[in-house]
Amino acid sequence: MPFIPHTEEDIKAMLEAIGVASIENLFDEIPAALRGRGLPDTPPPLSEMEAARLMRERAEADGHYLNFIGAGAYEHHIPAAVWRIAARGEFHSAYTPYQAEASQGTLQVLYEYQTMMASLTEMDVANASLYDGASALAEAVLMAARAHKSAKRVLLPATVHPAYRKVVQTIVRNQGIELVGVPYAPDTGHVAPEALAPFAGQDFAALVVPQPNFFGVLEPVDELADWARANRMFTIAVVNPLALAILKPPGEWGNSGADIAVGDGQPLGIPLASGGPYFGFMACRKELVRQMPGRIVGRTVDVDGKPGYTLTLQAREQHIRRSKATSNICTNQGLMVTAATIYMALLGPQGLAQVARTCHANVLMLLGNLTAIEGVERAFSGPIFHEAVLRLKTPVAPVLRALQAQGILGGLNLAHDCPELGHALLVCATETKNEEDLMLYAGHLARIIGRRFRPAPCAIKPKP
Amino acid sequence: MPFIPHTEEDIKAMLEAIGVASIENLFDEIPAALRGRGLPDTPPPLSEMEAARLMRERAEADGHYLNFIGAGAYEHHIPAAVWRIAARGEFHSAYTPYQAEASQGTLQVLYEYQTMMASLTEMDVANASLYDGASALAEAVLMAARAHKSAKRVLLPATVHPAYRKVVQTIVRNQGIELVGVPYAPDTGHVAPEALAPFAGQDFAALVVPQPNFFGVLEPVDELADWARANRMFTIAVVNPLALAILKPPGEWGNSGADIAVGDGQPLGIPLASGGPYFGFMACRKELVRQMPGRIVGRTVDVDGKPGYTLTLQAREQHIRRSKATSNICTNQGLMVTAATIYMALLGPQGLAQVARTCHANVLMLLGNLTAIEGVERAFSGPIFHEAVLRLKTPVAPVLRALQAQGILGGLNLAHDCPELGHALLVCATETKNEEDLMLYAGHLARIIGRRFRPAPCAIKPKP
Amino acid sequence: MLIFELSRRGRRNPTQAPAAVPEVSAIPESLRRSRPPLLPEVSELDAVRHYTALSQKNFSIDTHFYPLGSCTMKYNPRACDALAMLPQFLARHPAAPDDTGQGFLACMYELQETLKEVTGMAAVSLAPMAGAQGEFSGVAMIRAYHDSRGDAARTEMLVPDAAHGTNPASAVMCGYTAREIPTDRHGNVDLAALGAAVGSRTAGLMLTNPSTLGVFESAILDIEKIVHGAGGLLYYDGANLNAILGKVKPGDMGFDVIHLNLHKTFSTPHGGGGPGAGPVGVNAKLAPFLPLPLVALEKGGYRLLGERAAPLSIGRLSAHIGNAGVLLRAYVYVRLLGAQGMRRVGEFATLNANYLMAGLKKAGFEVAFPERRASHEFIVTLKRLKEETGVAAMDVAKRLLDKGFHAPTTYFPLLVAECLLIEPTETESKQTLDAFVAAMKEILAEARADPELVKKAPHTTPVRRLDDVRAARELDLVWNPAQGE
Amino acid sequence: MLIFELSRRGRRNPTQAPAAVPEVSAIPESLRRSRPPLLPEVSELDAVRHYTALSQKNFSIDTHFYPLGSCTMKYNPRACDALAMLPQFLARHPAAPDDTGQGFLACMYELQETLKEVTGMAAVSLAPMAGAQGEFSGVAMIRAYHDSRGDAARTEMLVPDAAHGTNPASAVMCGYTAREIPTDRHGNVDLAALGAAVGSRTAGLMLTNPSTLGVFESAILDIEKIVHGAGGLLYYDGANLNAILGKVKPGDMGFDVIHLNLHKTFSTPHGGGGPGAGPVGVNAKLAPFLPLPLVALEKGGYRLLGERAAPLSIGRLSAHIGNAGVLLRAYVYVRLLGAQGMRRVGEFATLNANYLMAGLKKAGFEVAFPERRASHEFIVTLKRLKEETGVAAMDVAKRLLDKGFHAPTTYFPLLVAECLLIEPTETESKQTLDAFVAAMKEILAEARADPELVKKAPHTTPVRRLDDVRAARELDLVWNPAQGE
Ligand SMILES: Cc1ncc(COP(=O)(O)O)c(C=O)c1O
Ligand SMILES: Cc1ncc(COP(=O)(O)O)c(C=O)c1O
Repeated sequence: MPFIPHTEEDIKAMLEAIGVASIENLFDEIPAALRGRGLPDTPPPLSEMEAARLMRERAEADGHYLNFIGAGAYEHHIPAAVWRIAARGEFHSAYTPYQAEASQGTLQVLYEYQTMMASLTEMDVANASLYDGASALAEAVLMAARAHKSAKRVLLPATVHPAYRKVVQTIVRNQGIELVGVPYAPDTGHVAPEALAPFAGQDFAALVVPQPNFFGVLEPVDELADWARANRMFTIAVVNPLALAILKPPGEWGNSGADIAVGDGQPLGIPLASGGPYFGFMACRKELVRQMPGRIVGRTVDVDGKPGYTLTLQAREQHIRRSKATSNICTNQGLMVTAATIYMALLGPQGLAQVARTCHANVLMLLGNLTAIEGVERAFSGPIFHEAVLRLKTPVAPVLRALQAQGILGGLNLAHDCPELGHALLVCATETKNEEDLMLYAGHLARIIGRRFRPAPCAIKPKP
Repeated sequence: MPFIPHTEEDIKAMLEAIGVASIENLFDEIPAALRGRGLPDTPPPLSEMEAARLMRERAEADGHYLNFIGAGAYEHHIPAAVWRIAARGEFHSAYTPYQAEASQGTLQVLYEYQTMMASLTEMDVANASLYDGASALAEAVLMAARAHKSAKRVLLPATVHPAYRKVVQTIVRNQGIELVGVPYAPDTGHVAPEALAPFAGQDFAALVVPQPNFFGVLEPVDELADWARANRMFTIAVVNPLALAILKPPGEWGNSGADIAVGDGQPLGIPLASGGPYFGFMACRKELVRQMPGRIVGRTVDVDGKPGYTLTLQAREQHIRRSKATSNICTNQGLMVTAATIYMALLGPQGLAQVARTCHANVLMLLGNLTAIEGVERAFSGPIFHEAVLRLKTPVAPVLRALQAQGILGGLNLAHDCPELGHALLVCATETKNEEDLMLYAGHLARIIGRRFRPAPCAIKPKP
Repeated sequence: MLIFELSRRGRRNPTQAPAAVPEVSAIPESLRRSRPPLLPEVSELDAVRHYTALSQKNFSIDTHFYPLGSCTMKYNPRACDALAMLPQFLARHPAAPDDTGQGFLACMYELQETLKEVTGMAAVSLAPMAGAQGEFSGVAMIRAYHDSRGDAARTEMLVPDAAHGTNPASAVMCGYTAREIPTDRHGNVDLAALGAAVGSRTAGLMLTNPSTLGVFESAILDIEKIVHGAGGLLYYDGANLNAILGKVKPGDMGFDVIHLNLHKTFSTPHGGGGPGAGPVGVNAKLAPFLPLPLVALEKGGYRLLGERAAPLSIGRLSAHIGNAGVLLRAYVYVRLLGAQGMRRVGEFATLNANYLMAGLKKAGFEVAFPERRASHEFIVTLKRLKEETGVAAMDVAKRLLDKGFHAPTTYFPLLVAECLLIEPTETESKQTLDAFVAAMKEILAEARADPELVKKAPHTTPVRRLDDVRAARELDLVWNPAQGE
Repeated sequence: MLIFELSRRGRRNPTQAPAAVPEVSAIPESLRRSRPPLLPEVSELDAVRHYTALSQKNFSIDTHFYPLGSCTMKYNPRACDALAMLPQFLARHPAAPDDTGQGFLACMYELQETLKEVTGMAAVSLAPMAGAQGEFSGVAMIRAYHDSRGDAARTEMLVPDAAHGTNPASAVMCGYTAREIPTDRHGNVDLAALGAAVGSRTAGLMLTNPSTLGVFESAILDIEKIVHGAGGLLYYDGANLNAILGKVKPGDMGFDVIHLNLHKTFSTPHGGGGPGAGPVGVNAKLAPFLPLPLVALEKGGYRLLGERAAPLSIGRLSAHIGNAGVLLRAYVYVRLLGAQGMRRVGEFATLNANYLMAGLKKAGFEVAFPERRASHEFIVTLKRLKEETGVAAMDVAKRLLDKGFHAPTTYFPLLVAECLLIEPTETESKQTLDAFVAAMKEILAEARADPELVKKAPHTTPVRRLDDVRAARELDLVWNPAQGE
């Protein structure tokens, strides 16, 4: 029996010890009408060998592409050591560390992770992770509303990833929180401080500030954070953690920093894998820690005074506080966080900065190559990290299809999410791309749209 | 510096502690003329990301084939758990268990492995593995010669894998041991007991008996072992360990069993991997244990009387006995043996027998399909396990090339190793093949040689 | 030792980073980071050795019997993992066109179909990323349903007092008031109290069945009538589905909405607390509200459906598709089991629980509901032991760690005093269960002979009993270089 | 607990076996097995838990500093492993045509070329499966060379007394008599004795340089002249190449034949004792004798060469190509390092050894050759400690285990009394070396204050000191169901 170790002899002895004649008898408290209707549409069991063959065929059918899509999930090199260690059975097949003494491995990893995230964001504290970046933002919005007390509205700029905005909407809607949009400047592609003026002095719980924003553009975070504080709102930063190796961390935005920082941890060693599992991170000011949802690990000592780690502040959580908990979230993404912690340890501050800088240099080179093609231009003038919006003269969909036929995923078509931008395409280049890849893309694009392609004169000098 | 953790500060402090000015000074006992000529032809370092890309491209270039080659290395399903556990750092990155107390994991695995191999072969004892099957056979020949004392000749039938015969030749030649061939019966494909008659009563140290033999055919092992014993020779069995799940084990051959059993452990959970690493196993009668080369693990007790495991009988080995050692072999194939032990534990006696039976049924079905094609026939009438020789009417090489173009590796061309067989092809089908695979092969073969293919009427009933 | 304490300034793993590139002149100074983050600077060997050593400080299914009630810690087949991590699956971008993921989407679609079959529901969405998010989605659908009918008066969600804390918390996340329903002395929902509580304000009832008390609500069909009769909907918390997998379908019991914990019943690895996956199933009338995306099979191809195809959906729960890799593992698991294998899960999980309960009874332990069958789990109460010896449930739990067993769930559900909620799962052998009973028996003897030994346990773990109060009072959540060890 | 003791008759993992098939009627009864082998019948969970637990009983590089002299236990990069195990590499059959393995063969060819460059030899064969098999091949080539010239009188192989035991054993495997050459008091080959030993019977000299005494034979050029002058050939045992990788080439020292231990210098995992790989390199005059197969680049394609292309070869050493997977790992390693990285290996291995030697000297330990530089390893002798306290080298080694360090090599080379051969390798940090010195210092103090504590060590390992004598006398090599635990 697959994964059931019982021998005939065992079963007999066990039934005898229980004092029943058959396993069926153990279900005798269940109304007979409900029992054993079978699973007629379920296929018969496969051996591992058969399953392997099936899955390998399916995986091969999915093929392999040269990918220039980013849009919230980024292709990075993951050192082989990361998953070799994270996949060790002792990490992989453990549950939430409820028995701290038997879970010091997981707990210490989480404490180290919290420290790393707090430091990347330069916030005071971090939790042990949430489901993903989008739901972490929703939790941050709820948290800001709880902490703010009076306001039930939150400013959510149009430069926040559209899927994040939808998720926030799904999650906060039923609690009567209103999300108010803020437009972006059509030239720079980021929120213009002027656009906030109409909201000044009003009762909002928070301003959400993405960095980089959905268009890959960098927001004027200092101004935005200062404006929010001046208007008695919390600043919620939504950041790419890898970018923080070189970008100003939320804790240092403006005169007094953001209040809550969230984001998706996927760039830190988590494979793309069609969308998950990833993990959401959340960090905040000390003063807000009791409003923070999710698990938190603390350092303490044992009866001998030896340092050790344990889940703490559980009084905020549902299994203790039930309907009065800060959130219903119970699970974290422990395994992903383990991988991310190992990833950050292997890269270190310099390594992470080199990855970030290489991404940046690569996207500039890509943009140089692509905008050297007639009829391809940048949509926005704002500074970017590793992603940017291009505008074409013709619809994007057929162009992407033609690129795909060449084995290239050329970026995300914005026709659906941002129709106001015209024929717009969001492209990304990470450190995984080399010069030939970037040239290959440009070469195919030029051919497809039937224009001449003049490679940029200097490799990493961007077109203004 | 790749894999070197030293910081500038460390280096300075270390040089100071040693009392030298530079690292270069540490090499001052080496004649200056010899030092630092550089490595001009060595390419510059790659990052892991670059290396991964290079290796992935190379792996993809090698592609993926539907494989019907056996000939000493067999494609089997390897449960995912096998290498997930064997690859754990504690097994993977340990050395030979010289410090027994710090190596009980490896040592107990080896003891369990020895037990499993002794039991599969039904021999008294087994060692902790040798390099591979072919070199294990060479060691067995040397061992028989040492134990026999008087004779320096060994009977090595033509049905032994040709590569094995070559390896034995390479290794025993310089010790003045003569290898004498024994022909096979051209009808059955195995050694006919009559063929041995000329050697009766002569001074040979051993008769080597392969089971199954190179042609996939089963040897009359009872007769051969009894003949050897009657003629004061040791019987050296060369066996496929997986086949032993259903075939008579060497320890039970004839009236008193073989004396030494060797073989390649690859079928027990080791990937094909272009030829290695695999492992050789060796088992023997109790009386011969002190002549057995290679490492051996024994069970003993610690000072508290607790059972534990340790390398034993080291007095036979080179690091103690030096020039008088039973062999120069020092290393075993510990990691492969770890995998094989886990493989055998996962399969169990029934699982292993089912794998073996499925191989057998598949090759019979394959042979049924292939010999249903006009111009394709079995070369031998002897019973087989999972491999057999086919005879075609035309040269094999172009046929195999045409199959390869269809993604099929159709078997091993015997033109080189056994020209006497005409257009002969050695084919194998393991449990990894399903009915469609077998039909696909037959369909393509029929088309290629331009003959009609009538599928066998009953799937697993063999053509006689 | 923390990884930060191993760090030395200037230590590098150049192999892991791209070659150095110039500073990022195209980013204005004011947007750049001025000092590096406090990440460790260690060698690859340091990191591997450190995290390998940490892993060894964990109990886990791969190393220990782990009878953590309500958590279904059973063997996670290695095949599920290996096959979900095939390189092409790992490499695929979530926003890549559907036609680049037909293999992946086929698995998702078939998983959706299997879950429908297994639960007896009309439609399933795989989107929720954990049980609690499944609950949220389910309750949000209930609300969307009532709202769609203009039935705005329903503001209360009924939740038995035995329910998992996520149930009332999820109800509140959806804007409901959670109203508790008491449990009767046999561990069932108190039908009279339920009858009294339902009414026009009732949005629904959230039920776990078998309940977290380890018994099956045998009056489930009565409950169904009461709730539906009052116009409420019935929510099934599927965290305990392992007890009845393949035997009984929530849909047949009359549930309108369910969530499943794939990381429990479908054996995806728990990973030290996650990730999980919490698909939701609904009957036909709630289907339009399912969270997005959904996987559809259209004209021979698989496609992700979004807002346009499902305008009434409660919406999205994650930036992409949810925990895809977890779903893939669950898919392989159901394929390895097949119908008969799934049926056996429920049977043998139940057999193991009842056998273990019988063994512990015989060893002198008091079970909470001795007159009832255990489902896949059951409760031992140590109230009397505590009174007699001062040894509490937590002490017994800690002492089990010394004996090489992970502790059962302690002090949950809250309504049974000094309780241990014990769930052996179907993948453990009789030998292991016998060894557990023997260990519990030893502890009972120790508690009587030498209570301090038990009260001071554990003695053999990497740290001994930790000071939780200090952890919460003197918050130390982030390492600070100044503080040292 | 042995896996056999967990076994229960009838326990199965059906997922791991193909569906049952009928008995094998086509195989005569007399050739079939009549009773099943004694393999364990356990569940997948049992097996995973058992072998996971066993793994945790090992010291390894991934968990401990492992300064095992002559074994070069350095960090095995995970990338080498992961990339050698790409599915296509693992799936390829060894007898598949060369054109199905151009990617694989390109790696083999480039590895061959790099090893030539690194060692300064004219040609390399990757065929040998371990160091000892490399030695065998090398000596066999020496013999083939002399034979090819009709020089049959050369029957002696000279081997320094400090040499690894495989050296004389390999010489004997090739039909030579091994003649020992003594070491002088500085750890060098005694030149006078060597001069006296060479002659027309001399087939060659096998030398490890740096030697197993941890010093470089600085008179290597004199040795070369003496041996070559007598018509002998010079064999280089490359097990210690780590000391001089990228700094000094054996070819430049005048060696005619060498072997390398890729599982040492090229950091392939040691796997609890193997597999290894022992490629051999030769100068031009020995090239025709190289073992098979060789990898050639011809007309833009890679090809394996066999007997027809190399009729004078000493032959084959394995059924296929040798330990291909080990070679692939080594290939990735050299690519990650590049020329400069390999040079640093020698430099930092030497720096670490000399630093550790200085630290231990300062801590009060006596080193065997205090006047010499350490190469990548060095020897501590505890002769005086033994005399003073009764604590032997083995006791110190065992006590190190308690302190979380694997022991150095003990009692090798045999000519230094109570010796520890210590090799830190370049991948360990100064902090680790300092911690090791501190532990050794503690042990020294313990040996003086409480010698029994050290003599009874280890105290914290899964078993304490094992009875080796009993192991050899009452041989128990195979578990027997009757014997129980
Ligand atoms: C009964 C019950 N319901 C709900 C949940 C919540 O599931 P999750 O942790 O996946 O959010 C749990 C998990 O422990 C549970 O046991
Ligand atoms: C100096 C020396 N030579 C030769 C060898 C033999 O190498 P292998 O174990 O790979 O056969 C060793 C291995 O320990 C060694 O240290």
